[in-house]
Amino acid sequence: MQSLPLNKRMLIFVGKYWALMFLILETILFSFLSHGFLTLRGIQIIFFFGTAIFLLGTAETFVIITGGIDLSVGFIMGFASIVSAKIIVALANSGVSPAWSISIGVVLTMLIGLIPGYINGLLVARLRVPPFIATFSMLAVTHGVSELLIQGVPAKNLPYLANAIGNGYFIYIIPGKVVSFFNKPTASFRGETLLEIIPNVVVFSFILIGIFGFILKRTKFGQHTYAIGGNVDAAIRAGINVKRHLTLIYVISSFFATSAGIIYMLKYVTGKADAGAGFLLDSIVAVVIGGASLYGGKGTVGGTILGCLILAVLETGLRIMGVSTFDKYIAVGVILIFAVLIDQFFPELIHKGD
Amino acid sequence: MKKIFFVVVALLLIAAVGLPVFAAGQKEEEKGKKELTFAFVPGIADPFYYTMERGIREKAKELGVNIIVSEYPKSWGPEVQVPILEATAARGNIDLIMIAPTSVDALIAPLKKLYDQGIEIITVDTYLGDGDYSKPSEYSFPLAYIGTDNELGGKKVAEHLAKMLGYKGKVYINTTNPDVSSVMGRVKGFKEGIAEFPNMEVVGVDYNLDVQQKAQEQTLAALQAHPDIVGIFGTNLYSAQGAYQAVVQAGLTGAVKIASWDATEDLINALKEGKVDLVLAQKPAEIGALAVEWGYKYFKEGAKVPKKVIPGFEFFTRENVNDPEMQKYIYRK
Amino acid sequence: MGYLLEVKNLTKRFGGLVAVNNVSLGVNAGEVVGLLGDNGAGKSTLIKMISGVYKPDGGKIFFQGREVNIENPMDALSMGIETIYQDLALAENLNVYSNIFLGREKLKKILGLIKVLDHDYMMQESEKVLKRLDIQIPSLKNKIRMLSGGQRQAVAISRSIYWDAKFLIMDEPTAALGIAEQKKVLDLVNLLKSQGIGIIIISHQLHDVFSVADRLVIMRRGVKVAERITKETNPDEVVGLIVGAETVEQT
Amino acid sequence: MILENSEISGRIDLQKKIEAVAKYWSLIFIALLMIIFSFTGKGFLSLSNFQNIVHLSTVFLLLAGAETFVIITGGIDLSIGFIMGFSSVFSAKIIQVMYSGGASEMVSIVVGSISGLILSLIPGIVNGILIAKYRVPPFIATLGMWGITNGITLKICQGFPISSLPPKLVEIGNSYLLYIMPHKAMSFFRIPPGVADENIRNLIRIFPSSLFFSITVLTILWHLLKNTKFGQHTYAIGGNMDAAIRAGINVKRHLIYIYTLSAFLSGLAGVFNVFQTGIGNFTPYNAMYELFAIAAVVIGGASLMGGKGSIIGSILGVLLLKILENGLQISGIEPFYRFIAVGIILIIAVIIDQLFPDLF
Repeated sequence: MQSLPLNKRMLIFVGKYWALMFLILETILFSFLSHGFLTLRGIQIIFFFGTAIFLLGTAETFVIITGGIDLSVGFIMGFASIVSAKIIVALANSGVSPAWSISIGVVLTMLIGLIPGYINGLLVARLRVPPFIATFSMLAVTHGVSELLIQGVPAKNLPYLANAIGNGYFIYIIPGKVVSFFNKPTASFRGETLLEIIPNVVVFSFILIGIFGFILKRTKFGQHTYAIGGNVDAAIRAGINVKRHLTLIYVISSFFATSAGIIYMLKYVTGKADAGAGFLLDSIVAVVIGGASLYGGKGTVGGTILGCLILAVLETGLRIMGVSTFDKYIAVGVILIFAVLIDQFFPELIHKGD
Repeated sequence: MKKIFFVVVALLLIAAVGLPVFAAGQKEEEKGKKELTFAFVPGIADPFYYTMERGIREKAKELGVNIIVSEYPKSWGPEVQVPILEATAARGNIDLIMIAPTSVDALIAPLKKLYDQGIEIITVDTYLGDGDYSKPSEYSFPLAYIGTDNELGGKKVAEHLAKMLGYKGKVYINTTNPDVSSVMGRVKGFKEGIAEFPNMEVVGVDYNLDVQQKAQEQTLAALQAHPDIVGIFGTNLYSAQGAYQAVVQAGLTGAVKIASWDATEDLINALKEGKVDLVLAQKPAEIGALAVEWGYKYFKEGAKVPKKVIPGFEFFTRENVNDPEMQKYIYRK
Repeated sequence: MGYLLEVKNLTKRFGGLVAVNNVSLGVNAGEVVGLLGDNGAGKSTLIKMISGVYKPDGGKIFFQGREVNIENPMDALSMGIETIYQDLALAENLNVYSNIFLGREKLKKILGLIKVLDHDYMMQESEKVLKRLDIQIPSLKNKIRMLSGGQRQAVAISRSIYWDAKFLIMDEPTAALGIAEQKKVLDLVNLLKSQGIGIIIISHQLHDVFSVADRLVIMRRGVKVAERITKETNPDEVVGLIVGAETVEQT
Repeated sequence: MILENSEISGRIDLQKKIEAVAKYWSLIFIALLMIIFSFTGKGFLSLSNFQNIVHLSTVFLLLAGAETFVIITGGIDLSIGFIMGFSSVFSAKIIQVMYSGGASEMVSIVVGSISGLILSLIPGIVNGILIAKYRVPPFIATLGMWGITNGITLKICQGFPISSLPPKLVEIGNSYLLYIMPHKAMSFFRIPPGVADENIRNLIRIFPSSLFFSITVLTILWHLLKNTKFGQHTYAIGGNMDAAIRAGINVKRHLIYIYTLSAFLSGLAGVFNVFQTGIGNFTPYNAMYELFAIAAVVIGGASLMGGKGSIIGSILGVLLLKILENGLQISGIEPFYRFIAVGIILIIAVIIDQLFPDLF
């Protein structure tokens, strides 16, 4: 047993940290080569529009660690955007103040949004329906119900306050003149430099993601999640209530999808059935890039966020640079496959490094 | 060995992503400072907007305006379009954005923000709010809306189709998606148009969500449920293509008249072959060109831009389809 | 009476198939009972009912003289009935001490209210129990995936020992092991027996069973067909009972 | 004792009956749907409507056939929808170039279709190599291929459907075996001469050529899966990969074949689509063909864990979904209910599968 030669150690390093290295390299490249990328604005664009896949990615992380998959998150997100919009509009129209309508609407939607997840959980855990099918059915059902609720036309006429929260920032600065919090300085005029720092929705998302990242990493609940993904039998025999745990996992997934839907409603002041449809695959891809395995037992919220950032930086960077749309599809496909190939080639090295 | 190979591949991949970036970056360095730069943000990847891009590029070349075309959104909706809009705007140095908003209200805030930064906005094809920017409102900030009068178009299609059918019989509408304002205008106009003829009736409206195969299935089902349908209106290219293919498949070519909106090559060929009877051609290239032209005039001459510019449309029929004059209205890149 | 664990008339059906039919047996403290039978004889089903994986369709289970109701694995574990399965039931993606504590993780509070896993404690305790059983594993932070078969078996045993097992069920504990490792496991069994633990051991390796078991229970087609004191029988008779030759002769 | 026996046998009889219902539930469901729709939908119960349904199902039957093989091995192929668009656009482009370059209709059609089919093998081979040799999870490998084929397709056609193809294409694609004009004329393969526009509604068409085509392909697939070593190995791999390896099956090569076959069938669907529509269609982003095919295969009794599934089951799955869709359309029910119905049917399918694990 000799100590590993230098090139082997380098390989271990690359294998373990390739995603982080990729993100750094990507960021460096784009900041040199695409104008306006490495600016306050460019970075905030990445995070602001990333919220959807950050949240859905976190949802998928929990599910994928247990060896499942949740295809319904995109349409649960749309469902939540519609339900919240409907409730808020109804309340606002009946004379409730915008602030109260929004608060009540958000809380109610958070509760209603758990239902599809609970059903998913029952189907998967109690009736042993494969997660792919259970959640795919839920995708179809939530899609149908959402469209019925709005009859195909996006819900609108939300109070202006929703817009102000969804597109608002924590801090506004007019250099040398005014600093204000939460509200845009009234003194600003068109064409003047106005620095907007830290979007509200990003803060909200990261608080949620942080809490659940902590739960996964540090608590008994998290430990059991990994155990179920690693070996269900072992988990059952160790006395873990696997059925209840799995049900909870799908409820958590639904909870994150609902949060994403509410953020959508605040950001775009509409409720739309397919609001999250386009983010589903991205979020699964991000989880996989982040080191999770679709066979279960592996993955972290941190890794997922890293994966999301790789995708978001790539998308935004290519967009700011103006690479053609068609080339982008190809690039994303290649990078995805490559990401998994690396994982396949370094497994033993990565584990030794643990 | 394999692992080293993969590291090499990794580096190559990064280089492959990087090189076009270099090229693009350098191009931008060369650009002069005093030229105008307009950006175009389409609504969805489809031939209508590709044709509009062509009109924009031709006019911009003529006037010496720089054009940035954003990524084409892969589906219809603010969640896809707004990130593209913001990323395009982040390139900086943009004087004017020509955009087809994918939502009448969701796009107000992001566009207003860009407007506040000093960028002018022209909405093309679709609009914000109710499309009337002349009265004071939170969405009255764009310079102009340039697009087809969809209701009028729908009405005209109804008149033409009614005439072909001898002002009697049942007609059916296949359309895309109830959340696209322009397309819903066409349906509304068409229904109003048909309502003027007492012996005519609209027997159904189906939404195909921009999937041609679905349009075909729906039309066949409609023909089955109402065997006496004599006319069909397809409100955009996917609807119209699906509808006429359904009629071809049902073997009813000629017995069922088809009016279609959007002049793709396929629909024009179908018109020539007798499978389609009427094609309304919007003028996407002209819409694009007008947007560039008005923007240019606004910046260079201080011209006052009309809040609404309606470029009109043309009808292709079997009689005029081969006219050399008409060929420019066919959608091409 | 007096048995540490006793089952009476246990029955389990799967659809039309009766996997375990009216089986009764008892095990004293500090006694090793070998459970023998051919494949499909119902051995595994029987022990799974004791360990709470299956719910019996009929019959009673007594533990420490009292009738008990074992609804799920947690019930069995909380009484001190531990099971080591043939497939070991370890989560391969977790490390050694996490597996020892799986399902019964030690928690600590941070900031006075949030309960989190106490990794240090679990690590130290695991080291202690491994030391007590004289088991060597390079690092307790290694994932199970990287351990050898014998090491895994050792982890599974130390896991049950740590939890103060009063009763231990071992399903084929030596099947996948090398000679040296087999001996080590049998030594462990004797060590546990001397500490007053009741043990049921299932094995196809008659040699192993004869070397550790005090009593033998033989099952065939879901029915208990014989019970023998190990010293009063021999492998040939037992094989005959397992395959059913004796009964054929009798009829 | 005797009483008990008869009780048991009665129970077994009942169980057998229930199992029979469970086994043929999709068939029973189809029958139920047909009865309901023939009351609610005017024109549902007619020859022409069923011919429409099977004609429009052709593409989906091929895609479901492709997915059946993949799912039996325990994999999944998300790229089929876009490989279909890829081959459709590619073959149409070649036909278009040759046709406008002066080649005869038939030559350009044949050359174009064949090259489209051959090209569609490439993404399949790549999928297979990634999955079999490099152990990339099928979900990821085929998702990557989804992006790549979509990008390439759009680059070729620049976002426009490929048109100006020979009119013969649509004639072949939409032809029927037999045309009958009541009391007047009858002809094979083409509309009888002299049928004027006004009378065309009375023309009876029997047996669409597309049905002939799909029956041929599906019979071959059925035979391949049911009666050959290849099919047997496919099940073996899905049932227990290790056992298959130990039994000496070259699993890697087999998996590469499976994904290539899947791509080939998707390519075939793409080429057929050109015949059906007369244009080269790229696959729209929100068409979700692959999810439809997977749903049909699962309704047909396959398990995503692998080892189970059949061509006939998948055919029934496709027909069930298509009849449902068609019936709801004809009955004038809002399309939104359709999504809900599909979801619920899927769940029924899987729960039945769970309750009766040894049926299919």
